[in-house]
Amino acid sequence: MNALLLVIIPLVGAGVAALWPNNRTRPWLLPIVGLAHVVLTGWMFLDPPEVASNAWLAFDPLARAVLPAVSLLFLVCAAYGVTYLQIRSERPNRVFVALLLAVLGLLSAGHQARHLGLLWIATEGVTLAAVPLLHFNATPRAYEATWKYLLVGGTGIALSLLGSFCLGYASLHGGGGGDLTFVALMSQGAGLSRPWVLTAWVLLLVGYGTKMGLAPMHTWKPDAYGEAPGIVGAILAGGVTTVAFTAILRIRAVIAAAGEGPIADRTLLAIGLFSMLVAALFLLGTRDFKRMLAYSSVEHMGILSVGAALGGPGLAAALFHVWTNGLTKGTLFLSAGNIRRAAGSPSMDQVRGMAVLTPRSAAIFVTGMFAVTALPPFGPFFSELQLVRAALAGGHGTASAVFLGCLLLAFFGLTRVVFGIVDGRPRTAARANGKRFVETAGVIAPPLVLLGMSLWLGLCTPEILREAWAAAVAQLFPTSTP
Amino acid sequence: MNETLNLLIGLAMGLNLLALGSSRLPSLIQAMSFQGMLLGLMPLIMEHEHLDWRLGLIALATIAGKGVVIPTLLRRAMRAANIDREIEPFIGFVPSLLLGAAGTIAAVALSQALPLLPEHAGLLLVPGAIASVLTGFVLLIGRAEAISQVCGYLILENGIYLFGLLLIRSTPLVVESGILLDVTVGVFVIGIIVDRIQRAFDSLDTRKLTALRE
Amino acid sequence: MSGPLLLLAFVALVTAILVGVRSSRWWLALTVTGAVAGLIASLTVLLGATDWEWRSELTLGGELIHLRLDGVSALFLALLSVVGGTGGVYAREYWSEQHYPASAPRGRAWWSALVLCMGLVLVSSNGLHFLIGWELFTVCAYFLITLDRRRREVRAAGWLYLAASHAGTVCLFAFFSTLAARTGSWELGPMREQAGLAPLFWLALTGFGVKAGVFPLHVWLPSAHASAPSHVSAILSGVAIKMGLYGIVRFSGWLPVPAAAGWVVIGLGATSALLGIAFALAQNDFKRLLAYCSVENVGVILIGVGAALLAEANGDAPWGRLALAGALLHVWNHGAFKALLFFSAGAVLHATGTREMSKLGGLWRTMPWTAGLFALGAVAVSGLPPLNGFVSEWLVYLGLFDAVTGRGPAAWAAMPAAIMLAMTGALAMASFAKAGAMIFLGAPRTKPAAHAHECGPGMRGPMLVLAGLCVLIGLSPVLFWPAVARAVASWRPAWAAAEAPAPLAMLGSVHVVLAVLMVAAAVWLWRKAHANSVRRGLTWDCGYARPTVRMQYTSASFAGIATGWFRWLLQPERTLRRPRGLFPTEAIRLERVPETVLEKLLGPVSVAVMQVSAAARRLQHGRLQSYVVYVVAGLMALGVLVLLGGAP
Amino acid sequence: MMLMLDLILRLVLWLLLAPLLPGVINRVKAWVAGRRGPPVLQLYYDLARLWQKGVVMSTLASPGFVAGPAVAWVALTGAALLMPLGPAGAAFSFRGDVLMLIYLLALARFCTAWAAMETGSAFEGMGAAREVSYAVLAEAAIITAVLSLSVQTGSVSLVSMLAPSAGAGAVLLAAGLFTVLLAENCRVPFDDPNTHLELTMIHEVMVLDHSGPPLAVILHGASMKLLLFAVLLVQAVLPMGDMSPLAATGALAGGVLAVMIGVGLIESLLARLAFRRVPLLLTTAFLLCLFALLVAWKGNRV
Repeated sequence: MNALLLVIIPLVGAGVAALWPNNRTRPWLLPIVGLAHVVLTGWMFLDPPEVASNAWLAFDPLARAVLPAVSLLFLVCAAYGVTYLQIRSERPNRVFVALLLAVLGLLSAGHQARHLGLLWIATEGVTLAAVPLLHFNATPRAYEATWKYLLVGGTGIALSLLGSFCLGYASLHGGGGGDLTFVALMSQGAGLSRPWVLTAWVLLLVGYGTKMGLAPMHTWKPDAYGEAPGIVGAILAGGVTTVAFTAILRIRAVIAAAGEGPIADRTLLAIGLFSMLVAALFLLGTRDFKRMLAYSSVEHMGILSVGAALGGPGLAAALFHVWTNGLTKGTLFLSAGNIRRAAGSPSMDQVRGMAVLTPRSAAIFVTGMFAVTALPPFGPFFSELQLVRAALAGGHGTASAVFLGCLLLAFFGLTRVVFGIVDGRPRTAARANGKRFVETAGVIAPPLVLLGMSLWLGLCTPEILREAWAAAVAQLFPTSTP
Repeated sequence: MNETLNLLIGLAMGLNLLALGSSRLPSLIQAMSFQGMLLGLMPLIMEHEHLDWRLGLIALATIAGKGVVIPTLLRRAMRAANIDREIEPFIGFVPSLLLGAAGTIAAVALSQALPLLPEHAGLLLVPGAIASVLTGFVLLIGRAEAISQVCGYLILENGIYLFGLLLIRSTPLVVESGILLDVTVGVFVIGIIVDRIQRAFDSLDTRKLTALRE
Repeated sequence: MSGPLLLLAFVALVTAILVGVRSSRWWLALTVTGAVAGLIASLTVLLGATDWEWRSELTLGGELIHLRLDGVSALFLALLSVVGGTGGVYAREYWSEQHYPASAPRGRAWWSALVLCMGLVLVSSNGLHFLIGWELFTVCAYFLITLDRRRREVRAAGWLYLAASHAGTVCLFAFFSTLAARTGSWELGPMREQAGLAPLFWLALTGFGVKAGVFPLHVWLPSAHASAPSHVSAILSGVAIKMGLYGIVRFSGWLPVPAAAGWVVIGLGATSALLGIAFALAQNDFKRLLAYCSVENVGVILIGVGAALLAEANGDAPWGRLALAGALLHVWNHGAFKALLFFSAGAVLHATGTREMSKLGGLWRTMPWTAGLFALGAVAVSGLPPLNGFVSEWLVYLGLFDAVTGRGPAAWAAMPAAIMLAMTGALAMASFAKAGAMIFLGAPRTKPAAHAHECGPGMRGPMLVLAGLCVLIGLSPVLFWPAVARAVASWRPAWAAAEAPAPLAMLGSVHVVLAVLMVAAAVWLWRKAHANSVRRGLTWDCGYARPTVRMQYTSASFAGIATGWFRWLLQPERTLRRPRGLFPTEAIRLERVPETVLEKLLGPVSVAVMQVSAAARRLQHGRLQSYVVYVVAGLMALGVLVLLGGAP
Repeated sequence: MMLMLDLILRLVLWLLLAPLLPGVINRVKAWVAGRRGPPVLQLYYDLARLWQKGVVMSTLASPGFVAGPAVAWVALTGAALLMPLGPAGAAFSFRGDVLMLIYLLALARFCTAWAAMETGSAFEGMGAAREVSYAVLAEAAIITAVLSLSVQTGSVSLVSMLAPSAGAGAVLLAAGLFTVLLAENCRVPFDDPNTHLELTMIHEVMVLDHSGPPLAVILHGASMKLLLFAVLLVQAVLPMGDMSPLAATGALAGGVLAVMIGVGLIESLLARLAFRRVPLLLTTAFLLCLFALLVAWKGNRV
């Protein structure tokens, strides 16, 4: 029931927002609903409800291991959103607020979906609901970005639907009832017909990989993140990608149950490393600090899928990384949003000396950059180290070498861009613009809070979180866990 | 009944080729929408023993959506942008025709590799689906006009729908209608964006949509 | 005893970081307190018999905190405390509020943070915490190097440092996580019995070698040391690069090492020593010269360590103990005199605003203290008796000679090492004769040099302390032997031996005698000269009518002969404009020595990488159609991968 | 008491005998050239005269200008006391004293170079540059020679190193050390102590601006250095240990004399080398010592 509530509350909120008359007070719905969502999630996190095995929508261990992170991220972004929408008061925000809340609801649905079809519906729903958020700025560039997001993402999502059908048919052909709940599919296990399972795996991996933004299906990402408001970018990077990742995890479990685990892991490892490599190469050259964030996100999606490919310990590390990366990315997106707004351009050819114009945001941005490039004591350091350790323990020497090499290249790229815009003396044009942008608590506190959370996650990871991740691992590897 | 079904599927595959070969957008949309209607009919034929209201509902929705609503949307956009033909596609019409044909053959070949249940063995569903998906991809890749790309995307979805028919018995109504809903909404959204682009760039030529790049 | 002191140091430094931004007085008091506490703590361990160890129930990053201060780490901690404290005092005047209102407060906070983090590295006995401390101190050092961020050159140097360090850190990532994966825990400690871990040594050597500035990996070092504020250069060169050495010493002591380790390390050491000093001699920027000299000294230390490893491989031959003791003592010595030299370099920079020796000269007149202290440092760094540099090099020599007379296979490493060490010594002497002469002697070459001013007591004090340390170690090495012996013992228990090697006492007394005689003789001769009448006049110079300032020998020409022998490596770039016509107006001869490894080796590589990246970025050209193609391509690739079932 | 006496005797010996050597060399040269030449004791007269003279100092020079020579002189004296004298052994002897000896010579070099740079004169800069640069090769040669000695004797202290003969490698070692001697003491073919073409000189040019007592100290130090090398060479080659004290003393004295005569002959027969040839010759010396080392290594391989 509560599982359903997690979906319904935001959707209701969305409805209210759609009807709410006042453009100035409407944004407050965001933090209110977000808070409610966090409270409910937190409560369910602390005492996890019984999960009926045939339930389609349930707060199962995997959801428990991931959804709270998304919920927290959303709450902070919502708080930021209030100030942001006040700054952007010239634009009507009815659609924006309503759909942002809808996205939250659908995200909750997607994380908790235990049925392949339902999962697909939720993901597609998120994809569509995000569209108006992307072109909130209503510039031609924004529309172009949305168009690409829609068609590339749509193609991907279509393929994943095809994949879902294939999996269903695999179950039919294997003599099952074609029941698309993961429990049923896993229990059918080796009974699934092999060719269909493999076809399904490829289609689903590409499909959900597109949503996740794995190379080479990542092409929509820099455009979308580059043109969307920072808050949307944060939620896309921290929430939507996570849904896709959990989807892949659930499916991978089915494939493993069907006895094709090794192949699935190989493909995951390959595509993960490839994504990291591509992202690193793009980071080395890109000159736009919002697109930079997109590529960095591609890199971290690669890290996640590498982690997923490494079995138990790697998966635990990957779930850890979902949290740390999500929160740290949030910091970066929000502070980058401030800088973008103050500087009036996202390109390091125009932007210089932000340390002078927006000292606080610049400081947060730099710190966040160090955090996301695995500088202790921030979260990503611990999750990535744990991941490397898992890889080495699993005997993936070359893989970890490539992994670390890509991290290094990415570090070069990120530092280049970030210091490029922070240092130096600001352009006079930017000065005028920067005067207009005031670093109020409303735009500084949220990224700072996220940074703090990332720090806290790293330094003293709560035991209960580790347990949650372990439980999720146990759910996805029923055999391999003692 | 398999014969009738296969006939329809064959027809759909033929429409794919038509869509690939036609330079005029109206005929492309025409083909696409007709294909949509055919798909709408198929479940009725497959399940003709025990028809019930839900099947009817789905069929109706499909026909209405794929066959009527969406095409009208696209036609509107087309008129607004006053274009009626694909000027210079990335892949010419003859090549894309050949590609489509090759795709169809490949589809038949591929479908041999995938084992089917006896009751589906005689059906052209799988090759038909694959063929449409491939067609969709060719259109997405080969066409420069936004509208023809949308058509390509829709044909791709038709292919998937075609495949979905294999599961028509097993998948519960909620799921199917949900999927259907999503797809329709998706197309609506695409339609809206096409319209916005038309306003922002007053053209639907995707060659103009290359501002975002490294 | 050590525990409370270390806690005190910790608290003091943390508060120093917090108050540093506001008040410089409190900051100084706290930092010095922390340094003194750290020094006493490390000395109690070094002079006592037992290690200090503390296992806590607190966890950090999911790992129980486990601190340990044994001989080796205490040795480095003592050095850190001395340089950290003196540097703090120096910084208060050198990087003062009125000169750098913007960056001075930041600088204070970062300084304490740097000292604190390096201390954490030294005491932490858990791989995870070691890495945390390591990365943090790297970043602190970065922000200290780039204190003066407005200057592009500084930023570039800082970035190079950051990038290189991160490359090293990545190796350490691999090293520690493999260690953790193999042993099943992040705990560090003696684990020589697990022979399987031996290959990890190479990872450690690379990772720590970058930080230590071992020759081919030293690329970040010169520019960082040159463009950092001088007190930062001092702690970088005096302590930070020693952290790399600490890592090498520490883990070659705790982990089993591969058979080839000794050979490789001694080889690296000899190369770094000789080539490093060759580069130093060629420099015109005196801070670069000092930086390259650090590469040399790291080489000397590594020669000692390598010899120790060889000795150990030959069944704990006793000469290993001498070599290692020499190396560890040299860690202290280099810390002391290099910090002293960088401080005096800072004073010169502060007074004249230039780092180019060809623009200085004759400073002894305006800044006698600095000149004298620099001269002392120069004698020490050239390893000349009776100062500390000689003592440690002498120990290393003894180790090598015993290896040779021992006639093991190790002799074949020791003989070339000894010869290269001798050449290194001579080159070091040449470099510092040049540096001292160009900066302080002769006539001022430019106006700023002519109007220099002596530094204040705040900067002179620290210099005097360090100079005193150099003299003390030189004159009575026996005093310091127990500490070094303790460190050696905790590196290799088999070499535990309290009593000093007999000649050390002898050496000390000879040094004292010599020192006294030298001072006496100098005074006496001075008196005698004046008794006979002293007439001051123009430099005679074989009767030049009016010798001008520009006639003086320049640094390039001074180094010309020796650098000529290393042209293959230094590849100096000359621009020459000969005098033309009957009445030639101008003739120019410029010589620039490039960063060979960086410009000739890494440059092309990075260009290639950037080309690949540019090619990749061309794929993101904005055409949706091809994006769909990529999706299809991905689909097919994965399909193939699945069909083949092949590994990536 | 005894020790004190011994020490004083040595000092007297070293300080008084040293200035004799240049005289001897000049004698030999004069004899070869068929001139009368200066008296053997010429240097003593010069030193005495200089000691009384006043000093002319460049306005640029710092106190280091005077301190340098003094320190150098002390360093050389110290080195001399470390050097064993045949049967009499050394004043101070400990493991590794040989290294101290080498580094004391280096210290002396550093101080002379420093003092030379004091005046900011181009010529003296030139000289100092040459001095410190050639020292690199010279020290390599010396350390190699020392290595070969200690390989042979298995010891690192001069007394026991110099006792036996250099054995098979003796000739190589002698040649090598002799070359180093010539270089280190600025004799032909490396340098020409009695030209006045400043451009061509090393040592002489460094002391151009010195005068009075400091110059005296420098000159005396130089002569002691010469003696030091001669003694080292002789003892390295001859089997001092196996001789009776008397014979040993005789051999030592004779050897030193022979070396001086050799130097004199070379100076009269050879011309100075062009400077770019100098490194070549020094490298040859280094290689000679290296071969000596290898021979020693093979030599008493048991």
